[in-house]
Amino acid sequence: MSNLVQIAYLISSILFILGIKFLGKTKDARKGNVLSAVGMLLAIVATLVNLNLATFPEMLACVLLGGVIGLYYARKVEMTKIPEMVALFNGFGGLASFAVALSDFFLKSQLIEGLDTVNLISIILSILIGGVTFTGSMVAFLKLDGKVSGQPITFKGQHLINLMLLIVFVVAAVLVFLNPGNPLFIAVLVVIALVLGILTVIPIGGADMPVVISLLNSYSGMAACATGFILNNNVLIVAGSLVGASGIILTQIMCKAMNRSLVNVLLGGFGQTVSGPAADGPQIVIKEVGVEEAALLFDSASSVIVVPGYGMAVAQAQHVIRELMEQCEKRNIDFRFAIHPVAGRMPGHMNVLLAEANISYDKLIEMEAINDDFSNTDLVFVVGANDVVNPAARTNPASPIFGMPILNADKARTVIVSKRSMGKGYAGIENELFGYPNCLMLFGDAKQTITKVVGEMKEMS
Amino acid sequence: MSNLVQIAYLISSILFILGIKFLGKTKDARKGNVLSAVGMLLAIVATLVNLNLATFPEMLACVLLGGVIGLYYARKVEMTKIPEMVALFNGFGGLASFAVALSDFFLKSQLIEGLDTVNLISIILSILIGGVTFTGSMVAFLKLDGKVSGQPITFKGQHLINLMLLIVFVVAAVLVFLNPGNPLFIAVLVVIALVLGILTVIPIGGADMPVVISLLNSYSGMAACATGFILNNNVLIVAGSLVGASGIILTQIMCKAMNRSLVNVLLGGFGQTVSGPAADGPQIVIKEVGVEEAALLFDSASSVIVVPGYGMAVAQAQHVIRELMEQCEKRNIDFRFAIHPVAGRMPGHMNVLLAEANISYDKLIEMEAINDDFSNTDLVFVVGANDVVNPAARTNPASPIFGMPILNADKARTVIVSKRSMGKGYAGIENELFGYPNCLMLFGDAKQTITKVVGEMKEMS
Amino acid sequence: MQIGVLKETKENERRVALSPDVVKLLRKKEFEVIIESGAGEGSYFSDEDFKAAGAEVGPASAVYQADVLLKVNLFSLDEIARMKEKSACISYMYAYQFPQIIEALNAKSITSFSMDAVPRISRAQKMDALSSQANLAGYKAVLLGANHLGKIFPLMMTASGTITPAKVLIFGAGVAGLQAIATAKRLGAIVECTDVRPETKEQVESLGGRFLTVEGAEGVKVEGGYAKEVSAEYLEKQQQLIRDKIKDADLVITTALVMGKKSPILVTEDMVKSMKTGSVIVDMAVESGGNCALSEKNATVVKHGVTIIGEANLPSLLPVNASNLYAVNISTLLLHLASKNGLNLDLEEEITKGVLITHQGELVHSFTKSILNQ
Amino acid sequence: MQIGVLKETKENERRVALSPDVVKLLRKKEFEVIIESGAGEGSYFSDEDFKAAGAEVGPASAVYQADVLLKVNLFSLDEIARMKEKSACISYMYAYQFPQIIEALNAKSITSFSMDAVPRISRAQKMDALSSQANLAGYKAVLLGANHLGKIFPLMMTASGTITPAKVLIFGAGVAGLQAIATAKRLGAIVECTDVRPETKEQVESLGGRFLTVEGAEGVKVEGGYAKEVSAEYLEKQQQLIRDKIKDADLVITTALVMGKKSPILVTEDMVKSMKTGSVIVDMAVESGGNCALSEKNATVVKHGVTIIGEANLPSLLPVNASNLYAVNISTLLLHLASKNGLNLDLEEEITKGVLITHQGELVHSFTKSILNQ
Amino acid sequence: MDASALIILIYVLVLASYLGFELITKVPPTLHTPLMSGSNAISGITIVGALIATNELGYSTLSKWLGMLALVLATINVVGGYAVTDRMLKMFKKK
Amino acid sequence: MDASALIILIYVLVLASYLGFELITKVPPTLHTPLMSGSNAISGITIVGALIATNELGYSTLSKWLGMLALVLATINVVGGYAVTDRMLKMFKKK
Ligand SMILES: NC(=O)c1ccc[n+]([C@@H]2O[C@H](COP(=O)([O-])OP(=O)(O)OC[C@H]3O[C@@H](n4cnc5c(N)ncnc54)[C@H](OP(=O)(O)O)[C@@H]3O)[C@@H](O)[C@H]2O)c1
Ligand SMILES: NC(=O)c1ccc[n+]([C@@H]2O[C@H](COP(=O)([O-])OP(=O)(O)OC[C@H]3O[C@@H](n4cnc5c(N)ncnc54)[C@H](OP(=O)(O)O)[C@@H]3O)[C@@H](O)[C@H]2O)c1
Ligand SMILES: NC(=O)c1ccc[n+]([C@@H]2O[C@H](COP(=O)([O-])OP(=O)(O)OC[C@H]3O[C@@H](n4cnc5c(N)ncnc54)[C@H](O)[C@@H]3O)[C@@H](O)[C@H]2O)c1
Ligand SMILES: NC(=O)c1ccc[n+]([C@@H]2O[C@H](COP(=O)([O-])OP(=O)(O)OC[C@H]3O[C@@H](n4cnc5c(N)ncnc54)[C@H](O)[C@@H]3O)[C@@H](O)[C@H]2O)c1
Repeated sequence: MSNLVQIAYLISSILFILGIKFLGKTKDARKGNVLSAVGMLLAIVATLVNLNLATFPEMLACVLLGGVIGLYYARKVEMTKIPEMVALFNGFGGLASFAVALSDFFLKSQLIEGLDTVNLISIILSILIGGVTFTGSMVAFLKLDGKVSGQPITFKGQHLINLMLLIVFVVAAVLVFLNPGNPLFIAVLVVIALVLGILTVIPIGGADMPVVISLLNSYSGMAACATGFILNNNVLIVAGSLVGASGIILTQIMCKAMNRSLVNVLLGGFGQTVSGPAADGPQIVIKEVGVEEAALLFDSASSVIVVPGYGMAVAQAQHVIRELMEQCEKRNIDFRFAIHPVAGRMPGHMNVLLAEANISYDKLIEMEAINDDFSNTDLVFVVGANDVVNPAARTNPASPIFGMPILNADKARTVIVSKRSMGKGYAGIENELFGYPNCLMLFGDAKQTITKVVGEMKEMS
Repeated sequence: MSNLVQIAYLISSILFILGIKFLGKTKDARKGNVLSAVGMLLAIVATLVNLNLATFPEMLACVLLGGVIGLYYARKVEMTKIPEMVALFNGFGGLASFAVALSDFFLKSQLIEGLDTVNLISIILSILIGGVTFTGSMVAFLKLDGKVSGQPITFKGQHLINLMLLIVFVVAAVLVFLNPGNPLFIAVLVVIALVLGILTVIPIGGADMPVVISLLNSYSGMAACATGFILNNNVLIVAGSLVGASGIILTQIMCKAMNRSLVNVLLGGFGQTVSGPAADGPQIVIKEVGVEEAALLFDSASSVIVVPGYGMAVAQAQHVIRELMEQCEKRNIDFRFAIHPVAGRMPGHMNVLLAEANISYDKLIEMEAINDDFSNTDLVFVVGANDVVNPAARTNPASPIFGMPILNADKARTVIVSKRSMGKGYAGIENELFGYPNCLMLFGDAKQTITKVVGEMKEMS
Repeated sequence: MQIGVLKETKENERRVALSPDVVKLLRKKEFEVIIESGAGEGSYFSDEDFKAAGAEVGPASAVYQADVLLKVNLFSLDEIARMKEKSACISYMYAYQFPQIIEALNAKSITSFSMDAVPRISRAQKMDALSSQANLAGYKAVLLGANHLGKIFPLMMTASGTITPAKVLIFGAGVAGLQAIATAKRLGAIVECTDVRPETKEQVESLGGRFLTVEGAEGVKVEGGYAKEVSAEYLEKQQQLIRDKIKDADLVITTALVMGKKSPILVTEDMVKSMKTGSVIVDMAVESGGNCALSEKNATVVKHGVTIIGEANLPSLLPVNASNLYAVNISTLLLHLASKNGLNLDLEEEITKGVLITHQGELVHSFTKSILNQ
Repeated sequence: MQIGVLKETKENERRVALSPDVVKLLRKKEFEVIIESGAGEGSYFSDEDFKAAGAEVGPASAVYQADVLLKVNLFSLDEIARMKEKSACISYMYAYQFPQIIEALNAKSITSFSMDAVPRISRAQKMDALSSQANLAGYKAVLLGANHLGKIFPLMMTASGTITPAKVLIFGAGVAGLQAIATAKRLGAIVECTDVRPETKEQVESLGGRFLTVEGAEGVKVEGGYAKEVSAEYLEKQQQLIRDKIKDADLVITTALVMGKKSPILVTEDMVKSMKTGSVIVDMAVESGGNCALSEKNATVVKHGVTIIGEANLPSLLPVNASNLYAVNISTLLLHLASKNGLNLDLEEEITKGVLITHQGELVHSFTKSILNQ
Repeated sequence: MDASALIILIYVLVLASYLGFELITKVPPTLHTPLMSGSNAISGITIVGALIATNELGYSTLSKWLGMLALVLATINVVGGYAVTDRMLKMFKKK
Repeated sequence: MDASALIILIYVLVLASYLGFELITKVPPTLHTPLMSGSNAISGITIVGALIATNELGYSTLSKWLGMLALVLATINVVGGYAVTDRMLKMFKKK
């Protein structure tokens, strides 16, 4: 390889590193993606420079074909289907590594010098990881897409079968070593890798899929890394191991955010969505939000209305809400409170508490005065309020609060609701606001969670 | 080099990385130091394995000599002299790299294959960086040790001279390239490198020395790295570049903590200590503390007494002090308030404010009841109080507050005082408590600085 | 439809049933309003204010010609005598206590609505005068008590010594009790509260008060938010708890009501004796018999060194706020019951059913009937 | 040395010069204490309490035999007539207002000390009864005012409408003014304050109040913490500012004193007329002439619809705290002046020089002399 | 490959992996999906391997066909991955 | 040294430097001194170079003398550096 190519590889490795670094920061994420794309282009061009141009037509055809397909799907896919798309692309990446490994195997096994130990180990690893990545990603894709039930599919002896397959794989791998010429053993490896991918993903439930995809993503990085060892190529190793390692960490972070352990996720059978529909009433499907994301939502809002309720009083969260206000005002975010006339348990309950927290009177707006402003508001933060923002009061004549005027929190662009659980309010009825598409639940004691949100915001600035 | 040695080098590289990582965390710092020491030992042993044992006696002698000297000084030095010691050791490290480079130069220039470009460049860099590190560190050592005035020494045309020396260095370096056999040019390089080290450090003032040492430390890493290129040795490169890069970042962090820019420090002439003695009254020499360190002091205390004063009222810091209390109580730190009867500007001023912040009455202790407890208290936090903790009331019959009973804040193990400046209190007199050895000043508006301290504490947990 | 507002005749009553702001609102809905001259004086609303708002101001005789008469307090027999046949009236009534008034109303076939009977459902919150007035009363009780107390509420550490905070003990965490907690707490007192309903614990604590739990708090029936019946055993235990706590209290405020019944005696003479000289009791239940054995209605007495305040009409001491809120309550109810063309009753509707006492010469209110038939 | 405490004779005075706690302290220092029977009643200290603390309790005649007599209020001519020759006495005196008292004291060669003359230096803070009593008065003024006001202080958003917060306007940010700010603020009012001394701005804001600055606030002389002299131009501008602000105020509290002078009139009759009906003024300067033109000493009057409270002795309405603090103040001064063997005066010492009015038949207090010689 | 070359590759592997670990700590959850998608695109670097595998003259060999398959798939991964990540991040900006 | 070997060394250099940057962010100021001292000890890795330089048979050459000088100095740096860092950190624990 020419030195220039090597230097180009070095530069693209650096670009990948910077790309990943930036992707982890809200502000720079897009720049990060561009950087790593430039790194990729550089790596491709450098590779081409070194290659025999005679095969250029085929390569061009392949690249064009792949490029068009990739671009088409990337453009067309609905935003909600992005996880599926990532799974699909990831599977293709895994399959590509798998194919390169096989290709190299067949090529080298025909050459005189043959395959050395490092080559063989790398090829076998590449087949295993690439194969698992491929079929695993496909199953994940089908589950997410709804083509296959999102429910975990479990059966007895599942783990035993996986273990046995692995043992067979190892035996076949040893046989390949001893007899590299025999394609049968390679075929066994191929089949087992593909089957393992399927078996490891089917027992995992729909809600856990993002974690699985992240893990498979990490695998595809490792597969690329193994390919790098096959081809003795640094940029593959750097990029592959970067993705491999960051993917594993990311997987763990995601598990933690879901309060699950990785083992727990992988062993499967737990993946039901969190949701607290009562036995009566309609099924409300909710979206949860974490404190970090909540902090980001505040950070990016330009207007915020807080709707305090009895839960704020119970949690004694008024002081920390004042801190939240200070953080927002530091960012020039318009910050007000919408006081429902019967919020809390006594007339003026919210007033007493907010005054105690030294929140100036002119931030507190009566219901009538603020109700029209909700639709122009980026973010409504409902703190321990329930009945006073329950749309049932407008729509459901059967509900005990029908006819009570409520705060139009649901009209805002985004609503975050801080409460401990799906527990009901004073009136004892379900609140369908919690299931609205623009509503995110921030579960936990209001004081504790908001303290964390404020902490995150302080770090951001 | 045998593969085993290479693997040993790889492992010691990893140990260095982990060592540096752990050194950055309060809890693990000591473990980190041990890890990196083990890495060093491994690297030395691996190197020895590969070497010709015939020279073992000389090597043993050298190592023993160096080891004894190093250990002796490390044991003997007073804790207050550690910065000097680090500077000294660092200079030795630089000189070692410098010597290795020269040695290699003379060795290779006698060999048939001679010096290739990479070798030569590495050697020249090693001489430059190693030389600067050596003499620079020596000057820093002398300044810190008081053997040479700590004051910045500046003269006209300083920067011009440095520039010219650099140009001469480059010219000489080119000449070395053209005529590697001529030791004259090498001699020129050596001299210039050593002189440059002196010239760059003398204009820097005593207070900035820690920054300079950190920078020189980074240089010595780079010198080791250059040596690695000379010897084609990975562990030198990894360790050297780790130290080089982390040293630079550390230098910048330190500059930021001092509110200085690196350029500002290096150009010199600014290095006076901060202190705010008024024109009248005795010179009070104070020690400042930063928010991070203040947070660490809270974190490690087991009992804290807050002494609020009028400044707390002015800053409206009562709410954030309650947060501080929450942080401390989470750590099981005993946390109380000592209320001086005339703190503030009206009877009960502090009571009103602390009640507003919802601090329960039983945390507030009267002066008489708490005054004996100060001597058993780890940390007293004086927030915007001044006269009520002024020891002059006990000792100085001429002072207008003489005879007023005061809070014995000065009796505590450590005192942190939060105020904006060295401004006086109601009585208009100096407070010599601020100059006591156990007293640290945390300057800035009380609300703002305490908010930051609380932020730091939240991050720690 | 013409709405008439009479001047209150009860002694010390400073409220009025409508405020100028609310008159404006009613005028916008095309109701006619006539106010008795001087009716707003006690609340600092002048006749001019009312005129400016669009009301007619006239003598009582003119007001009696209105289709519906509004008052705060119950209409007296004299007043009923001056009312038109088949007209309507709204006020507090506590009808189960006054059978002769019901008879008088029925004799004239007057349709009467009682403000104290508004059902406590979410929809009716804006008409709930009990809540709006109790809220003000809770605030006022603390101020009155604090004013009679020989010490200050907050803790104060001063050069001349430390003043310990006052201890306030509150019975009943209903609307008035909660507001009393909030107000006493604001002023810096240490506040403790007890109630028979266990869910009030959280509410008390949400306001920074300490809740005193009666061990084994079973045997309390709660219905529609009201405490209904309390077992003898419970009362016994409660008494013990109170006995322990009341000795240290500086200010005691009692708000315990049981709807339709005489209020329970929570503070006995013995307990009063055990209290510190100079301490104060505000008995907010004095109207319905009192929670303190020694309290006297509409009088402040000192017994065993303890000042006992039996002010029966606390909201009237905050006439501006009280009238403003009452006016909103009564007008909201009125708008629910009537259009500009006259009453428009749906006898099956929950609120109407709740507030309607007499109609077409008959007592129709079931709760009142049930009490009177006992 | 025997200390005697007389029962206060001034009307409505409920304080007493010593408290049982302080008696205990004096007994520990081997002073003898005799208290007139019933002296502590107004502050809820019984004779038994005093006896338990180690005091003797006896009739007035016995008390007059003591070496030093303590009181809160100035000794009257009658009382002086009953005092021993060459004995000593401590109380509030405002001696420059009462030359005939000085003569009477001198006639009997009584050594007298005035509590209102304690210098305001750090060392003397524990003897500073002006501060300790003003502090209580500031709290009480707000409570009195709030109690007379027809509305509540805090903002409240309720189902029956929003109650806007009360506006409180305070004149003078001395000790009383600051405590009034704190108390009104606690209760939820919007508080504004004005003072001639510019440094009070920061102090007012430190308590959450808004400071009203008089533009061009020069021409104010401040001496030893007291406002001394205010230029006519300044007063003019201040008047204008007040005129603008007072129209919206619900409660006005005036505390502006100028030492040794009649208090400045800050609220004129015109201004009172411009105020809202039902609003309240508490004139805390009424004793020294009043800050409000219409206030009457020791009376609550309603003028132009505004309630004007002229309570001259606010601390006495908080007798428990007031007596406790005053007792600390007076005993600390006494301990400064005397040992158990008798008075022990260092006539050059700052505090002694500050408080000593008459001594050995002569008026020795320079400030009093300077005023009387004018 | 000789062992010393392997060791140096392992150096690179170790350093890059550690760097990967260090880089992804405290990423806010909102960025999980784009980060996943973006790093997924990077893992398409295997395209370099695919190019090399395809670079064999003549059409017949199995390994060449496999290489071409790999090339198509890797290109989809790379192009699609970057494009979809960018779309996602664009959406973020607007918010 | 040939260029491709150099490039691989540069790979190592770049990755290690970046790692160094990443590792030292947000170190609390109390740890500045020990961290400085600890990494100073690591920079004594030049001892490996000194050992190699000393490993020449015979006593006469300049380069050997230089190597020995380097070895003494580097050993001081290493031994002294680690020891003093440890002392410092021990003190921290106690606090
Ligand atoms: N204002 C009055 O005068 C008055 C008087 C009586 C009744 N009411 C009635 O009370 C209701 C008031 O409505 P609202 O929206 O204020 O309250 P709400 O409907 O009672 O809801 C309060 C919510 O707060 C949550 N919560 C409780 N503790 C919490 C904590 N520590 N942290 C976070 N969340 C917590 C609860 O959910 P989780 O359990 O899931 O956390 C609950 O759903 C109305 O129905 C009104 O009619 C009002
Ligand atoms: N309690 C009473 O009744 C009463 C009445 C009148 C007078 N006094 C007198 O007032 C004094 C009270 O003593 P004290 O210790 O409470 O107060 P102090 O001695 O007046 O000192 C207050 C300190 O707070 C600092 N400060 C001001 N604003 C600040 C801010 N925003 N953040 C941080 N610090 C701030 C000031 O220093 P910087 O400017 O450097 O920040 C000042 O030194 C005594 O001398 C007492 O005699 C008391
Ligand atoms: N949903 C609504 O619209 C609405 C509106 C207003 C009030 N409410 C609720 O109605 C309830 C009653 O409010 P209220 O203020 O009219 O109550 P109330 O005036 O009838 O009684 C006052 C309090 O005294 C308590 N009490 C009774 N007997 C007692 C005893 N022996 N010892 C101690 N305490 C005793 C009661 O439990 C009650 O809390 C409250 O919970 C209130 O929140 C609901
Ligand atoms: N250092 C100490 O020991 C100590 C002790 C107590 C008080 N002080 C200080 O003494 C000062 C006086 O306190 P005080 O309460 O006895 O004062 P005061 O009772 O004499 O006067 C009350 C306030 O009225 C203000 N005032 C006077 N004329 C005015 C006018 N025309 N308009 C508006 N305001 C006017 C004064 O400035 C003062 O703030 C305060 O600053 C207090 O902090 C100091």
